[in-house]
Amino acid sequence: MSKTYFDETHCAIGHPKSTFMQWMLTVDHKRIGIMYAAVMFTFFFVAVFTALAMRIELFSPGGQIMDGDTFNQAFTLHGVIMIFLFIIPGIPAIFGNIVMPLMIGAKDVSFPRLNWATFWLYILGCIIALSSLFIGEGVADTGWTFYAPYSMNTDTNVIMALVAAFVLGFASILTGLNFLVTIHRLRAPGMTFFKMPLFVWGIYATAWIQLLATPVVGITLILAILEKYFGIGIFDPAKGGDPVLFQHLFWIYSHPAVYLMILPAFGIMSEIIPTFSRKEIFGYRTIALSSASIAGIGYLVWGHHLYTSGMSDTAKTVFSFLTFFVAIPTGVKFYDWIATMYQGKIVLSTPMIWALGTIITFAIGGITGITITMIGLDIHLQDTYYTVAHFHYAILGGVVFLMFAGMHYWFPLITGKLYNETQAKIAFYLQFVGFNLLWFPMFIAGYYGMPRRYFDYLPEFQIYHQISFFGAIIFITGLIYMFVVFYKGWTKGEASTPNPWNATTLEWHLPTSPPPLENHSKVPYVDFEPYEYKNGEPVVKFDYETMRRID
Amino acid sequence: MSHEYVPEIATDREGNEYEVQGWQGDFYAGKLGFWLFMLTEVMMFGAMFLALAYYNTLHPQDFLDASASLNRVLGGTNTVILLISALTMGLGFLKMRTGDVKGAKLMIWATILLAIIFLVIKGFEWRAEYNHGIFLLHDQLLPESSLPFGQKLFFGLYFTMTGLHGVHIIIGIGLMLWLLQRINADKVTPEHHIFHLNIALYWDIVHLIWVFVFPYYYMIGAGGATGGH
Amino acid sequence: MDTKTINYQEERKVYYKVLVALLILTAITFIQPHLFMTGSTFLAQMLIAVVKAYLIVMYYMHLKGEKLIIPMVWFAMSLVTVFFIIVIGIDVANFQFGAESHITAAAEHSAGAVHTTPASTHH
Amino acid sequence: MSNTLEGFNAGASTLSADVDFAFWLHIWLSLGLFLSVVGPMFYFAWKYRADKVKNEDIGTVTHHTGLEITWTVIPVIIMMVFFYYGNTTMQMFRTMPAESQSIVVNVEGSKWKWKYEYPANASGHVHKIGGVYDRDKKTMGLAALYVPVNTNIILKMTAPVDDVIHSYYVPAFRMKEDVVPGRTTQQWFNSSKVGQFDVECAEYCGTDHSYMYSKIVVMEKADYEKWFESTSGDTPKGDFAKDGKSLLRQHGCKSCHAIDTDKVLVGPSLKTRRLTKEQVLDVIENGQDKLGYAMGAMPADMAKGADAEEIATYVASGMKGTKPASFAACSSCHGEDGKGMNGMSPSLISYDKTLISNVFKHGKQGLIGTMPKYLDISDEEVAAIVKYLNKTND
Ligand code: HEA
Ligand code: HEA
Ligand code: HEC
Ligand code: CUA
Ligand SMILES: [Cu+2]
Repeated sequence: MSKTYFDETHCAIGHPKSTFMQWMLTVDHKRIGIMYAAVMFTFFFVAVFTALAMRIELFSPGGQIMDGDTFNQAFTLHGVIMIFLFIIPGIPAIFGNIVMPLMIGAKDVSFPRLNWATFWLYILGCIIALSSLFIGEGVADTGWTFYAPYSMNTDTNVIMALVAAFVLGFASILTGLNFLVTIHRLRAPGMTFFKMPLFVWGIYATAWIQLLATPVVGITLILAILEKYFGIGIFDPAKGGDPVLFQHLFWIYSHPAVYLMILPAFGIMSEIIPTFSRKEIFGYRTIALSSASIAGIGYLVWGHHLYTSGMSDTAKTVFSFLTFFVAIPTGVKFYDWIATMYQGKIVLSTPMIWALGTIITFAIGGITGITITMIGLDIHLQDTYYTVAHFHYAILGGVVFLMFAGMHYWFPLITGKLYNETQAKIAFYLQFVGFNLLWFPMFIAGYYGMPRRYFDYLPEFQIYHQISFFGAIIFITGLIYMFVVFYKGWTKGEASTPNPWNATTLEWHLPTSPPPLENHSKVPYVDFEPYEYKNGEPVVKFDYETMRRID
Repeated sequence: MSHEYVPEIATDREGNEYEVQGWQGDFYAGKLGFWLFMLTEVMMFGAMFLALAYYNTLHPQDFLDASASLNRVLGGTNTVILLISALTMGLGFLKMRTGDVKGAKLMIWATILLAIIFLVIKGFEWRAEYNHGIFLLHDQLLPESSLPFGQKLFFGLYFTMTGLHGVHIIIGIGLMLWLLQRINADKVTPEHHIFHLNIALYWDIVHLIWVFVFPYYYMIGAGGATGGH
Repeated sequence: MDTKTINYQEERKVYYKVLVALLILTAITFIQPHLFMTGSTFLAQMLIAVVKAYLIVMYYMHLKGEKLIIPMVWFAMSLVTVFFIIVIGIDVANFQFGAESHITAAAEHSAGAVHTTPASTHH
Repeated sequence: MSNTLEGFNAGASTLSADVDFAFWLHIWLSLGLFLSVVGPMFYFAWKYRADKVKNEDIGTVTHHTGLEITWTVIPVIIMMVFFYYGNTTMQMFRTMPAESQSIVVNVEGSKWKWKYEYPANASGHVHKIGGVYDRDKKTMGLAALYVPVNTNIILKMTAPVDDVIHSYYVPAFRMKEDVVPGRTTQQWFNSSKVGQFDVECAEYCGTDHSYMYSKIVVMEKADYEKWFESTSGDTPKGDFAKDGKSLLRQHGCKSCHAIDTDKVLVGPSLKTRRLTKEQVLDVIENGQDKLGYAMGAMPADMAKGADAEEIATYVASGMKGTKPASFAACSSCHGEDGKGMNGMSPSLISYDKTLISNVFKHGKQGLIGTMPKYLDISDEEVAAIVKYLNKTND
């Protein structure tokens, strides 16, 4: 068998002999992607652990295992890690790196060394974030939103968290920049924008958000740091500063950031649905353009987080009106996916059931997002568990679930092995049931007036929190089991062929599995649509030596 | 790392051949990438201007008063200095492209010199303000001083934005020194000048930011507004 | 940018022309408050700045003729503009309960200034 | 007096019924949208499952302009309905009543307490009350916002400039607005019901954020007047009885017993079995295990003292008063208890006699359906209905 990217690599500096240094210095997009995955997944478990600790604490009213301040630090740590370390960089950094260049037939991204440097910048950010745990008064207790003036007043180590978020933001900007240039420059000859796979569209739209929204939060965090050290006054009411301005600046980034999370996830969905329906996707162009319009409109709706902040009523109306228009392109995507299944041949493999499960959970997440963008209702539901349930349905039930779908889908490509289907499905059902049990009761608690970030609560809410706790246990069991299945697959699984799913896009047209160092043996010429099926078989076939079409 | 660009050819079914763009030595990618980076600068300073305009809307008169008290002569001088430095930078790049490496280096040195003068003048300005009791964490800008809110915010942002602009200038000087070193090492040549191009672009965006910072801080109160404080 | 086709003299001329234009504009910046649009110095100053920025971007930064980059720049610019319209034009312009709020309280020295109506800005 | 979520129910303020209406309207319409996605999904996944479809039968449709327009336009219309309701409810919250016809109370939120300052009364005395929630006794004590029933109350809220943001949240009134240092924000309400309602802080503010409770006590106008005109610093004392329903929730009965339906949860539904007050009291205090419910027995000591009494009375009354016969016609649309059926029709809870007889006379054209006229209904019958509605109004 020929050599794969596990056997050899290019390095940023020199030609190190040791395998370890080869990984540390690698500029190969696939290896960098895997390293991101490894790191993110480690942090991820830190955040899961804090989440579990919170759920135990909330099992019944009164203090259980921690005091109020620790709880405040716990949800901040949970939020910061989940958002800044895990889910925002998540799909772009992992799958964007690993499969996006393969999908467009490129040898690597446009700036491989920048990619390498970005990875280490990301690590630096993570280190700063984690070291705030041990330095000074401990990790910040502001919530992941860092609202002024609380973040200016608290004694905890907010500065470290802000610096970390800034550094991570920079890593995110550079990733986006790299991908934008890659997509513009390195598409295989013949591949026009409307011949790109939809995942690439998702990454493209995302990259624009990373590039143009992240600097705003970057400078906001810098201003907050300057405020704290030099008293420039802009968030300090004692000097005439307005705390609401901070919220504007923060959400100008952080709302687009939620689309930054979901758009590449939708991209994964758009890959999986046609592949396992053995049918060309319905409405390719509308899906592609809806990604772009979600990104575009997404810039203009941040104010729906400020409905009760004291913002002017006119602005509330405007933001509410605009926000509804995000739901339209999202809905169009959903209907297009369902229409793709019509008259297809639906293979319920693990990636497909993850995708279909996500259609259910994200629809709930999205629709409850619509609830809270009706201003009158948000006045009641803002900062309650209704909101918390909304975004866990959207993030966990949308982005993370689709990330798992992607992990199952591209697992054979990345590792060259197959996992056990039955076991993987069991893991799915555990997580799906656990997830709904975990978060659905929170909608009810929120509607009855359970505020978020509460360490203690009124006894009426106990029942919801307890159901939720058991849901969390089931969920995390399924989660761990899923990783066990992956681990077993990677170490002991059957070898996979280059195209185990009968998929059509270019990343499945590689000479070996896992792919060799510089991807396709030659760059293909692309004169076909991304999802061409005929009678359930991919239309396009390549001779993997010369990469010429042989169908 | 050895990644010399090996031209690749993609072949379609009919056997027509198409040249493939590799990432190695992709001049246009370098330029595009840097432009995208500059867009992030636009967003950053855009956000700061947003904060500025926010308080300007709340305290229009205070802003005029505060602006009137800034030293327009020094600010204007600095504007002209940056203008000229943009020219020297541009000419340097032009010389590089036409093969006049020595002239290019000279122009870069000139730019560095102008940048330093800019910083020195800025330093004088800040010092004078300090002596007037206007400085971060100092006298008039403390919460307990009676300076109106609008003025406090104006000066707070003034020091922030001119300060960050100054940081950009310092970074620019560093980059130019690095560029000189690369030229000396023959890494940047008339044939391979993407690095030079990007630093020239960087210097232009630094200038561009000043083009807006200057009138917003120094000039808006220049009209008949009643004097400072 | 193709190295072979450049005409040193031609391009240098452009640089100098733009420099002169920028210097003139800077001079105008200084005399404007006494000369024209004295009612809205702010607006006049910003207009001049935009013209200067245009010259710099188009000529010094060679944006002219970049088919791909120009729309990208436009996109970023219009985003910033939209942020301004929403935050300044829609939110702060309708600042609620400003009369009672601490941060908009009129300090003694600037008494007389209208603090809550942005319409009276800049003159 | 323990602190608990007193009466999360429509009708507590004049605005909450509208919010609930908007909410349920939204939920039902959204359920339709949800099913329009998930329904076909399940159907297709079953109908076109791999082992049933021959490769030749796989369809090739990739576009259908008509369909695509449909699923763009219909959601747009629905979104605009949502926008309309969201926005009008917001306008109601945000359109402050004239100060001359309201009581304006200044509210200050600081770490971690609420303080209220009333306008000066006739003798120039200014009531300033409020304070910290007592965590050990689990009580607000008497520190509350006292207001008269059926009166507009405007809250002018602020926080000290060196403090942080809080948020004044009253779940029963469905209202909330941040309290921002340096700014003054306002909200208003008008409660149609005498009772006590919880206030929570809904913007994260540090260590004791989850103990930053307060209470709104709505009193009869006369009681309020008497207290307001007094010059003592005392807060009004009185019996602001808690109602059975919230006690049921508070003591955890609802986790085992259905109350509004006939469902059997862990134990029997309290709605179907009619017991006397004494019997219920006995069960509550001593527990019971004779009916053979598989899921467990009824534990002893679920509630004590006054609370137990109150619960027993409430349960024994079947959770409501007697229903007038004439209400049968109404309940087909407005639900058994007149609270509206999840947005299908409005809740009647806050309607008084004049309003109801007016609607009977003229009927009403609603968004979803029409309320018919009932011309031959007698005044007594109307009175009985109103009485019944107010009974269920808890
Ligand atoms: C991946 C992340 C993600 C995504 C995709 C979304 C998507 C949306 N979100 Fe969410 N949101 C968050 C993450 C996310 N959100 C987070 C983290 C917070 C809280 C932050 C904090 O305070 O800590 C938040 C908070 C939040 C708020 C503020 C709540 C508050 O604090 O008061 C609001 C209010 O409008 C909102 C609205 C929406 C809307 C309208 C969408 C829309 O994009 C949803 C569109 C999707 C659908 C509508 C479903 C699919 C479509 C169909 C099934 C078709 C048919 C349906 C229709 C046409 C309606 N979100
Ligand atoms: C990505 C986002 C994300 C995810 C996945 C989760 C997952 C979970 N969250 Fe999180 N949560 C937030 C983001 C997230 N949360 C944010 C932003 C807040 C607000 C914080 C604030 O108020 O400031 C919050 C707040 C929050 C609260 C409210 C605290 C409060 O307001 O008082 C609670 C309470 O129980 C909670 C619980 C949980 C639980 C039990 C899970 C469980 O589902 C955890 C189990 C974890 C998983 C199922 C993830 C599995 C994923 C992997 C294993 C990744 C694999 C990785 C690679 C391949 C690289 N979360
Ligand atoms: C742990 C679950 C649980 C809780 C909590 C609970 N109950 Fe029960 N309850 C039961 C069960 C089980 C029965 C049936 C007992 C039997 O078999 O006789 C029951 C029976 C009853 C009965 C008698 C019904 C009958 O028809 O004989 C009443 C009345 C009652 N409960 C009221 C209450 C009240 C009031 C509360 C709260 C203060 C409450 N319950 C809390 C489980 C519970
Ligand atoms: Cu005060 Cu939370
Ligand atoms: Cu949002």
